Amino acid sequence: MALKIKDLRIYYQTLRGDVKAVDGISFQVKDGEIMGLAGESGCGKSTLSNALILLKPPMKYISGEVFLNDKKLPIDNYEAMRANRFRGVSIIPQYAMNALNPIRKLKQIISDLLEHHGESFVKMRDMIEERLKLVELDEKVLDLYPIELSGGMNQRMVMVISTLLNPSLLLADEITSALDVSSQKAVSKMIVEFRDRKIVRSVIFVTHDISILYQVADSIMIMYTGKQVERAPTETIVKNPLHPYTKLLISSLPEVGIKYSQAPLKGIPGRPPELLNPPEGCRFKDRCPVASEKCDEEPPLVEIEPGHQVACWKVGAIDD
Amino acid sequence: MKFRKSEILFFALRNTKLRIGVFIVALFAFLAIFGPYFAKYEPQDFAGPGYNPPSGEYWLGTTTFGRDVFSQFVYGLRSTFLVGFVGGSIATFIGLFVGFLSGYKGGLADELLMMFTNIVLVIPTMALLIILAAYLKYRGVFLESVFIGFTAWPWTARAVRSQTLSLKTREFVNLARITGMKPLKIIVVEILPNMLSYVFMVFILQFGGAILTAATLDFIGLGPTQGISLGLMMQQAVLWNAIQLGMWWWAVPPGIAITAIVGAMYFMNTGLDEVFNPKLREM
Amino acid sequence: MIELKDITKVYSLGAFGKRKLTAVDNVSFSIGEGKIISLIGESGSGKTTIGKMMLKLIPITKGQILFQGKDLSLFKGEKLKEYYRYVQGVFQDPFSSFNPIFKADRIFELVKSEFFPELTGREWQIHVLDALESVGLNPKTVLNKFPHQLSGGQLQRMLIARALLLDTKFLVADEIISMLDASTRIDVLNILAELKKGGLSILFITHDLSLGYYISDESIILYRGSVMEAGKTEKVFSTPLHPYTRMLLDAVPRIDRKWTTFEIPERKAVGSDTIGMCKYYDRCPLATKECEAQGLIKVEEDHHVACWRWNDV
Amino acid sequence: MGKYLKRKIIIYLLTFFFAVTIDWVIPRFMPGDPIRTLLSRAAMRTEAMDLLYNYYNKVFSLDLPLWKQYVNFWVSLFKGDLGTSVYLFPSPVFEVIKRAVPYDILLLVPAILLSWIAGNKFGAFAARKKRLDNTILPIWYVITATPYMWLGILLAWVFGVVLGIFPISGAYSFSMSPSLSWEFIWDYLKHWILPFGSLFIVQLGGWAIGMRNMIIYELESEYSRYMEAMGAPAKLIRKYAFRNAVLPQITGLALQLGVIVAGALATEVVFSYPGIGYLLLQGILNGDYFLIQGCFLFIILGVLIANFFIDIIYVIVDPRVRRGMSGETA
Repeated sequence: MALKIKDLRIYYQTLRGDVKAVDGISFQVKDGEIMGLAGESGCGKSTLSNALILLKPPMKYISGEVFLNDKKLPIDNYEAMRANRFRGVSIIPQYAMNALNPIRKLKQIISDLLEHHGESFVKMRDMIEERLKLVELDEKVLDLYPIELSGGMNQRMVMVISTLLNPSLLLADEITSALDVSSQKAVSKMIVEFRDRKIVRSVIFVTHDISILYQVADSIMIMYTGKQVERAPTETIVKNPLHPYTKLLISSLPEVGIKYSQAPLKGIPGRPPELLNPPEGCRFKDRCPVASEKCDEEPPLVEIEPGHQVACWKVGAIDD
Repeated sequence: MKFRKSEILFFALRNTKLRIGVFIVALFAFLAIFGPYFAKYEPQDFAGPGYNPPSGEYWLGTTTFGRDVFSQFVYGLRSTFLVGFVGGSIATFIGLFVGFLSGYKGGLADELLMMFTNIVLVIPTMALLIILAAYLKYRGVFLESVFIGFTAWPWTARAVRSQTLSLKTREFVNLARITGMKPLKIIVVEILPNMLSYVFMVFILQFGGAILTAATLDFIGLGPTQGISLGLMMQQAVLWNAIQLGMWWWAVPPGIAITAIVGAMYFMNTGLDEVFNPKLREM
Repeated sequence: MIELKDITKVYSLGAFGKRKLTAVDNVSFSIGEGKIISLIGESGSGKTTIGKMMLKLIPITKGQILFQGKDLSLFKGEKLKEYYRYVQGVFQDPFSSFNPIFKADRIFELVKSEFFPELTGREWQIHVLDALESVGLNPKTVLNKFPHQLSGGQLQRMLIARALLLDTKFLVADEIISMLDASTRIDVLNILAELKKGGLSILFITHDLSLGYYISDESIILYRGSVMEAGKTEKVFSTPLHPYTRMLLDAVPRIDRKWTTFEIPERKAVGSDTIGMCKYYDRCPLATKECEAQGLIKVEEDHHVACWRWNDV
Repeated sequence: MGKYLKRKIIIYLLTFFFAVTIDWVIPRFMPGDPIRTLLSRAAMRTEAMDLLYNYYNKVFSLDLPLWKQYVNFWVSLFKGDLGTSVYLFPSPVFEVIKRAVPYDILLLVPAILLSWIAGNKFGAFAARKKRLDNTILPIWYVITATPYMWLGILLAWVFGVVLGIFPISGAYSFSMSPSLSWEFIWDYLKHWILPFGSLFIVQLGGWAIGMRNMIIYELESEYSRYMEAMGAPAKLIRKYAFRNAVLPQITGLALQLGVIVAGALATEVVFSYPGIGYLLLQGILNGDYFLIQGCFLFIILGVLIANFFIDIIYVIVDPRVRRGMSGETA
């Protein structure tokens, strides 16, 4: 099992108190698996992925354990975590287009980053050039400054750098959000290729876009206000979702072939609750069409069938 | 984020740097306003024997010519605050005007204004003031402040311009335009309110800068021909060898006042920066 | 209603505008009453530039825009204000559309003070409540709040409501749902579709083909400033004729069909501006030496394509 | 890069032109007869007065058409003819200033460069720890708020009068004359150290604050965060941030030159140091217009040349400018 997380809680410290951004999350990612992590903005998906590599204030570790390749990952210990970053866990951040110091040559940046993990740019040069080809960059870019590359090229450069040490877990944080369809496809292809070539062992692909996940992910976990509501293989989540939230979310997605004049879609009414003082019980109950008193109690995450977990008292209660 | 205004007030009251800065400035402002009422002599009066160290009669001693240093000091403080306020206001205002115009209009107007700004920026302010001051027969503190204001604006213009450029790309400016609002109104109603905190900080820096410039100007003999100022006091002290004669009470207090006021201003500025900019706040 | 005639936009970059960049290249189309037209393209296709030119936010380099038969360049000063009485826009970023230091409902106040200074507060209040109702907002939840207290979806709806306060006949909707959460975006789209029934014409700018399909009557596919394909939405989507349109359609992530291949023609940072050649030349799998720049060819009623080999496909 | 420098050079030429024009315009367009104004303020003996009146008349040549006066002004400027000093009559102003300039250069260049370097190092160091930062920051603020001349006065009083270690007046002892002997150099250095010290210390505070603010900003940046996520040690991240933070400090140096020069003028006055500042004070006290004018032009020229050097350095260290990506504008 590449990644195993048990009851992880990460809060954000603010003046008015702790925002419970990740509130008791447990899941596993298998070797060779691309897990999609989806949810609306503010659901905690980015906090979760960032906490796995760089947990620092205002993020606060509350509880939980993380195991990578059956070894405990000291995410709450900034210094002990250092050796695990890059080699164990790596990230393609949301801000990848600005992640490289604009006034350092790319080869300088790479060589500095590698050096502190006991590797050498010169020795790895062949491999780096090979990886550059994989993301369709010319090897000449190594002699350029990040400012001389476009945003998209910078992002691909970061994809190469982040995976140079063949990390066990790669976190891809909203990497397709700012792109148009053709670039989305190109970037998705690269992630799948990283996995297929065993450059990375497993991937957590964070996005709000379920239709991208349908293309690339093996399984999908849906988060809502700091909690996981459903986790299942991709086909199941998209074709047979069980949680009311997942159902509504999927059914609100427009596709080519659906027109308003023929079949108008519906969104989910209301807004997610504030995470400063989330309501007791199920956090979706206020927006849920099938909520009842039972939902004032927090629904446990139940395994309905192998690999399919849902946190809802009413599983199966609404019909399509 | 919900309680934005009260949050800023909360941080403002809690910020130590801001509190210390305001306290020091207020202390000297108090002295400048009420000090002259306590002074027993006019600043240029011959109050008594010269070379007197501080005593109950002459709180800060007397000069070589027997003038009362305390009287000079409190009246000088007034000039200092006047220079800071007038010079700082003028520089801030011109800087804002040029910066907004240049940033909002863009194009050729921007090119020309920035070229002019850069020219004024490179010419040492002091050199310009030297030439101007050398030809004026009578100079008062007020006129000096105006000169300082007219030469100190370029960095503000540049800073305001770049802020305007970034605000201009925000959609609410476009929204104001398709509401049929005129450029000047958009600047005043939409852009300026967003920069009030910044403008306030600029004013504080210009205030302090004007005080320092005036002190230097006075010191090299280009200060007011009438009236007294802290810079003039220092100039007199040096000219009449106060240092060699060990008359520290003459040479030291004016410098302490300037350093404390300007330093406190800078301190306030950093404090405000922390209040307005959440990234810099101490948790 | 509104018509674009050979619109070109050239940006001047660098010091004293020495570098030129053609963002929009000879684009013509028109939008009839009560129609929604989708303007679809990748980033850098010039779609936003066209929207901004129609709102007179940036000047046109060449060509003409006619609104109800009148040349847009004639609208100046008070006349321009009259133009904005009928032509309005909603932009991509809801949070940036509101001045963060004022309450969100100030956008309504500004409309009143600029266009309806004669109305009393109470009369105006009725208008505002009406407008909010037609975009499905509860006045209690959105009035008297700061922008950061509202969601992106609520803000975008308020902006649509703002346009309704005027006698808006034509609305430019520039990527208005791309920054919204999946659960709320569809509701905003539905509002646009409802307003269209009331006679509003809309230019719907998007890079998301499925959204374009969902809502629009006609679609225009834009690539690097030029129209590649245009026509009735159903025709463009069901029988795409331009290789570029087909590539885009294949790249759309769908939840009913997986990508058959991950391959995609690479996009160069700077396209081959070989003079006189088709703009899609360097990425096109079917390109031949004869692929010169091509005007729109009418293939059938309501379907035009800028590719001379459309029939070979 | 060529474009960047070309643009700068145009600005500098325009600036010089502008400055010289101001220098020409002001006496002519001030109310009253400029020559009378000047003479009335020149403190001197009557026999010199007549001589001077004729001289001024010739130089100002107010009877010529304005454009001709203006052209003549430029012509004599290019000949190095800056007029004759009243205060040191009848030495040509050019000669007087030429004698003063070396003292300025030897005082200013080390003070500016060393304080810049030290300020950047200290500033970056202090920003490392919140506690350290909070204790040191107030000190920087007090230092940078100090008027140059007042620090000079304090240093002179403490080291010159109270402790009596250093001389507090002139560039060398009266008994000496400039030569390249060890004895002279030692004497020179003893006179040099206090003016240098006051210039060095005041500037140090400003640079340290500037670096502190910039490096804190850089350490918050996204590239720093990415390096952190990749497990880079704090030392490397700081090294990267420092390099980025230094760039605006270089620009800042160019912007500050004018203020520094003003401070240097005042400092020279405190220590009766025979540089341009001291000359200027004498010129002002004695109503020596040509001397003032000459000092003005020299100061501007010096600042422009220094600005140009800084620009060249900037082009070398910032790839954005070097590779023709805008970066710093104008």
